[in-house]
Amino acid sequence: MSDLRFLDIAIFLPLAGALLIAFLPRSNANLARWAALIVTLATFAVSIGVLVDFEASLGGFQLGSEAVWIKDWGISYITGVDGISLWMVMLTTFLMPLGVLASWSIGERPKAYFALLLALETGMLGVFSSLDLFLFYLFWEVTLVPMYFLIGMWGYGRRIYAAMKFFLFTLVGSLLMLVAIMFMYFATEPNSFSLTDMLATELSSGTQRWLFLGFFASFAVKVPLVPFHTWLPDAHTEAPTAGSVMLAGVLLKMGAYGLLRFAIPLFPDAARYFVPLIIALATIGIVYGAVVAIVQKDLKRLIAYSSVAHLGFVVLGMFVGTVQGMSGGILQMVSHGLSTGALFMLVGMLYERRHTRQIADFGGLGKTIPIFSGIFLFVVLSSIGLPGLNGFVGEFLVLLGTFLNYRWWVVPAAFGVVLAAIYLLWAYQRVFQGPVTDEANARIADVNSREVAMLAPLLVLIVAIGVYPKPFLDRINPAACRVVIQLDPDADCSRIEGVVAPRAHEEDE
Amino acid sequence: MTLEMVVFGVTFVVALGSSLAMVFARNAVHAALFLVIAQVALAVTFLLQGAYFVAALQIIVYAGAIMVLFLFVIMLLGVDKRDALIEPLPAQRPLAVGLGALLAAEVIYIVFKGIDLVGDAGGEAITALNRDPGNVLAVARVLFSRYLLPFEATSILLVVAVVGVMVLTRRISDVADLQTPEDLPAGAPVKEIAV
Amino acid sequence: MSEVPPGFYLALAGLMFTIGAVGALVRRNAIVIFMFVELMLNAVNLAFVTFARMRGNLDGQVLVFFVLVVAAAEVVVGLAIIVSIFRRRASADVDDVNLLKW
Amino acid sequence: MDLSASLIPGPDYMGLTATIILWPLGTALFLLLFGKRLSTFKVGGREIPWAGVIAVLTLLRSFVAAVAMFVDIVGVELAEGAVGHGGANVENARTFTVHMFDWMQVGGFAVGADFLIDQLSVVLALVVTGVGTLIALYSIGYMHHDPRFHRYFAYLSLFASAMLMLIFGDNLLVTFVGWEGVGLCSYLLIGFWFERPAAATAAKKAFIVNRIGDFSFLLGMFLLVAAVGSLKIEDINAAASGGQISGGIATIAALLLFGGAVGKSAQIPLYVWLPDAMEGPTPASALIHAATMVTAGVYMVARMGPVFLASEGDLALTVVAWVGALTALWAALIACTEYDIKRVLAYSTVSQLGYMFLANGLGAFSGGIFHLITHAFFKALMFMGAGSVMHALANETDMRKMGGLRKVMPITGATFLLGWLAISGIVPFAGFWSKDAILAAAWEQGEYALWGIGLFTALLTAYYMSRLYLRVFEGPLKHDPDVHPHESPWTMWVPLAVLGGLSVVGGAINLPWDLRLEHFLTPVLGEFEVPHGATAWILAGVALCVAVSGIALARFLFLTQRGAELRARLVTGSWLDKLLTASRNKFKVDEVYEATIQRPGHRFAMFSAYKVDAKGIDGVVNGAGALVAWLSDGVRRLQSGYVRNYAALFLLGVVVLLSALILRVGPLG
Repeated sequence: MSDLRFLDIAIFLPLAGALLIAFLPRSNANLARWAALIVTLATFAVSIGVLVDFEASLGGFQLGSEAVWIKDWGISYITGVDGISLWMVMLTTFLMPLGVLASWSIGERPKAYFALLLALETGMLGVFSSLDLFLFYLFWEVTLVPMYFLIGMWGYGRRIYAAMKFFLFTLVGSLLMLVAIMFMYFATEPNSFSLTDMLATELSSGTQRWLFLGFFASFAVKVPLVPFHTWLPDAHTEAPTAGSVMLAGVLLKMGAYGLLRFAIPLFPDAARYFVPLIIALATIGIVYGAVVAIVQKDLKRLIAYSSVAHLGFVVLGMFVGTVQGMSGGILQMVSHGLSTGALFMLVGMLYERRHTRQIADFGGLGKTIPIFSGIFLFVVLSSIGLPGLNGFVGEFLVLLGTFLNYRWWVVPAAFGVVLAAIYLLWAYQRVFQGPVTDEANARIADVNSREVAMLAPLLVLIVAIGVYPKPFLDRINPAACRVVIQLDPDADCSRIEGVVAPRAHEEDE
Repeated sequence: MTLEMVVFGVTFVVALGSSLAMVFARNAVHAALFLVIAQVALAVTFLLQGAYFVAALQIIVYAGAIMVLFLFVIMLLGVDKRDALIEPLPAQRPLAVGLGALLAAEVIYIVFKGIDLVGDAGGEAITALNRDPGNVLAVARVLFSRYLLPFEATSILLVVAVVGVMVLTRRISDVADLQTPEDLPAGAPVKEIAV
Repeated sequence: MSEVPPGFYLALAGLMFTIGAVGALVRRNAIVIFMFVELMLNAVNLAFVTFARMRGNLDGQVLVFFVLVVAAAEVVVGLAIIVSIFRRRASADVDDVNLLKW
Repeated sequence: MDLSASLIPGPDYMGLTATIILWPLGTALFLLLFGKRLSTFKVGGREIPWAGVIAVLTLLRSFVAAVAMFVDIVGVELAEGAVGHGGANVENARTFTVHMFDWMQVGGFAVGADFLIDQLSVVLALVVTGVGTLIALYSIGYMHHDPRFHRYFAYLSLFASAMLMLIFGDNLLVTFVGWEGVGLCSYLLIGFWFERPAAATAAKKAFIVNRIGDFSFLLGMFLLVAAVGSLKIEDINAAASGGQISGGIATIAALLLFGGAVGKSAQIPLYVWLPDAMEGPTPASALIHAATMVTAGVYMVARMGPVFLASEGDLALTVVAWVGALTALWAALIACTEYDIKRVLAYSTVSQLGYMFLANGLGAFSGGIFHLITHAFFKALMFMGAGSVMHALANETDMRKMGGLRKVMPITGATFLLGWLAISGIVPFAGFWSKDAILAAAWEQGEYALWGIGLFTALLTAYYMSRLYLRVFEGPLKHDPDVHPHESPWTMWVPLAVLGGLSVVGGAINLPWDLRLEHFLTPVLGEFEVPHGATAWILAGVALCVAVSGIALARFLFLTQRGAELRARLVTGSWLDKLLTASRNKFKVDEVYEATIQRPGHRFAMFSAYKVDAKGIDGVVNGAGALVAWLSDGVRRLQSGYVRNYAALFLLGVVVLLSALILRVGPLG
């Protein structure tokens, strides 16, 4: 264990980088690009330090620091990671350099762009490592602002509409959460925002339910759960590539992460009470997102709806009360970040070449750009959960975990896997297969080395998680188990509790 | 029925009458003159209440200086013809009159119901001050001691007002002489001067 | 000294203030509107003087002094604005200046 | 790796398994990444691309490794004397588990990347690698001119790897990896010529229909985890035969697993993808859609036999048997009128798979596997023969434009003849033995209805296969005048010859001797009752007679003058004509699916996307915005631009404030 506070360095390094970029000369756009790339790579390197220092065997949070910030108001700077947030942090730092690479061709105000991107990274890392609710809320809102500008200034088409929608949706949700946080603050004796202090606060179950709904409003919008999802297709579609990647890869996970880090532990009774509702919403999301994705005409929109479906799996796994579901859900977050991130990058590359995202404008690309289409197919397969690739492990564990406690819900949820094949393969067919009908499609270039450089790490990880998820699961499991026990004190992580076990029978009644 | 009562009564009628006459005067010059009458009437009420210095100011500054300024501007702009009495804004007049009536009723109500809250020291205290050290000196003492800072602030206000007026009334041609398109380097934007 | 109750003076001030307000609303000539504003300020001055008498100190009279200064500054600036507008539009009608809306 | 059970020092099973499974995978990867840069070399004046050679050698290497494994297991069997006693001694089953690494481990649920080596998996590995090698060799000639040659062989190698993973899977999850993996390769190979919309659509259809089956498979796995707590096949089977799984749950689990098999092995109602899959290259069809992948369902059902047997009142097995029998009949009916030679073979495959499921449903698992093996031989042979014909006739597949080709393509014709006789069930060709075993098992169990269906299907099989063979290879020479049919190169006919030989003698593996297939597989699959004595001979005779009559009927109809006249006299609108038309339209199953599932589904999706989402949810969201905008629109009218209006409002505010003051303070004084 090293003495360096890797985690805190990782959180604030991008912010420092953003300031640095702000002071770079405006005339040289390349400087800003390289600075952003170097800073994000350095952050990734620092986060590797976090990963190395992380002791899988230790319970609870580690590697963080604690300092009083505003004493009179009970606000502290408390950070730390457990097996869940560790991977979220890693995912963020990993995707960020790729996002910078994907933005290499941003021509308009590159300085501001990259500074905002880096500020976004600090916000995201802060969200995943804060253990003080004030700090958490601060970082939570910090992510909102850069994203708003990234969509609103560097987006496409209806970017203003999309940015406003994104902003308002999330803000409405998070204001409700703020109210709940404030309530918690005053309910905690002595008044404190620290998660540990708040966890010690006893609340009546009626109060818990209201507060849970306050948190849930914020997180459900962010995840997003149907029917709070309609900001997502617009935001994803209009955002610049890196924005879409970050949005799908990390920002959505903040919602799911918030649910399991705050909503469940703080209000376990309420969480239990709302489990049927949330499972229903998640399952509806899986099927609904997939069904809607089938008929989308815009590639990015299609992927956005696939995110709705995939995040449905994540939330489903978190609330079924089995460690399989929980771990699977968390792994699915990582997987989804990788495969959907890759998909958005690929669509971004297509857009750079053809300046369109309409599926109908393509066709027969498999012949003109074989390598690109091969990579695309590979990522599509990962997204539809082909065993051996990353998507399968998470989905399988989520569905298994669901089945163990709620056997009927698994039927529509598992059918989502079939639907995923339908919408993605149909889209693949329309874009890459068939004859080349448009002259413009015949002339486009295959992937270049920069694009290969940014896709290769993703592809390697997609296979790695699919084939050997053990390093991930070994770190996730203990943390997941703790959350499961918070949700259901009777749960036993070492047992498979199933339909033949008597306990589950009672629950099914 | 003392003399003071009588004087007040006359002043009351003159002040209100000339104010009302202002409202109905179609000529701006007439309105200005009615305002002068009202101000003089007010000066009388000041005198009645022992505010001699203020009464003098009222006559000199208001009725004298400010009203002359008004008349000067009226003449300068040549708007001393009769104003049209048509009201283009619907509901403006009834609204104004209605609200005015309400306001008057409320003020009268408050005055007569709430006068006791203030407490009446009677005119004796002022009379005593006017006798010793005298009204002007007493006012000056208060003004230059307790109200020194606001007093100095008013000087700033006046300076700013003077500068503002100069900026506002400067003619466009004065500026245009300084900055013509020909003098500027090619491609530089011609600065719009708002007047 | 005085037999006239202060309420009468205040009532006079209130009525004059009201007339000034109504006049400012119904007239369209900017200069006349300014006159009504002056009238309202004068009414307030009367109230100040009356309050000074009621309270038996000179603070009210000093405030009249300040009102006077403000009125002077306001008139000067206001009239300058009117002159500027008149130069542009050849009109002192406030209803002609209505572009700043919606 | 567990070798403790072995009495004699065995070979390195870990290494062998890795060789068998991972080498093809590595080859696939290599060919995908670098295949394009590989050059060609010349043998006998023919260009031979290295990509093909590498793939063939890899598969050959896997085959050799499988042989080594097989030899070792046979050695163990012989040393233990486990054979020759009816194999009833299940404890003597020689099984080895190769543990590669832990795959998923969450809470009490753990699966490893484990591979199970036993009699069944080794036998099937032999078939897959053996037939695979031959087909790869054949493909060198067949795919010679394709610009994506290297990709084809990459997919082929990938397929072999996935299929072997499926076979060797020690737990259902590893099997599932292979299961979906072969589905992927099937997708890639059907859509190999993806420029053709039909090929792309067929590929997608295959994948999605398979996914529906996999959905069922997944649910079955979940149920088994919940019931047994493990996905290890041995544990599940032990629990099932030990009675730890209740009959009801076993039934549901078995049927869910069977649902997966129905998708993969193209049984009613999910068979529709297989005929379309013929859009792929013919050798791929031979390997994937005839010999190996489609039989995965048969293998899986046999492998999970104890679960099916544990079913309450044999419900699961009955369903399997009937689905199999009906599929056999249904597909045979369609095959009788199909003109596309590849599609005839496809429907024939569906039909033969039905037979295998019939065997499984009768509990005659090793009978099903036996038929699987012989079918792999002769069906692969016939597919490649058809490919050879297409190769010769510029990709013509309509049998109406063919005839008498044996004269110009003697080797193809002769080998096809062997396959034809084998599938028709003529003594002593391979198909006779395996089909007879299944029918005999049905009879012995008193399932006379199933036996009858099977027998009738045998008649149809003999008929439509003869129709195919006779129309294509016999009679007068007939083809488009611009093509010049020729015999295929040696890379193509050598595999044909080998498989032809196997089609002749393949039945021998189950001839009554000590190491016969059934006995060899008994430790894994158990045994089943077949008739003995005279009954056996009579049943075999009946089956043979039926086959001969089918052939005779076809010969009469298609090779004789009177037959042709008879066909010409078929009255439009007669019941026979109606039946034939219905059959020719494939009984409109695709159309029914489209009308009942696809189109309503699409409408539902459109409704969700453009009504619920765009109008409903977004309507509420935008409506909230619109409401605010509407209110603002009203309120902004106050901002009239008239100063006097503002002043009036100002005054209003003063009045209101004063009123509030008065009301608040109350009556003053």
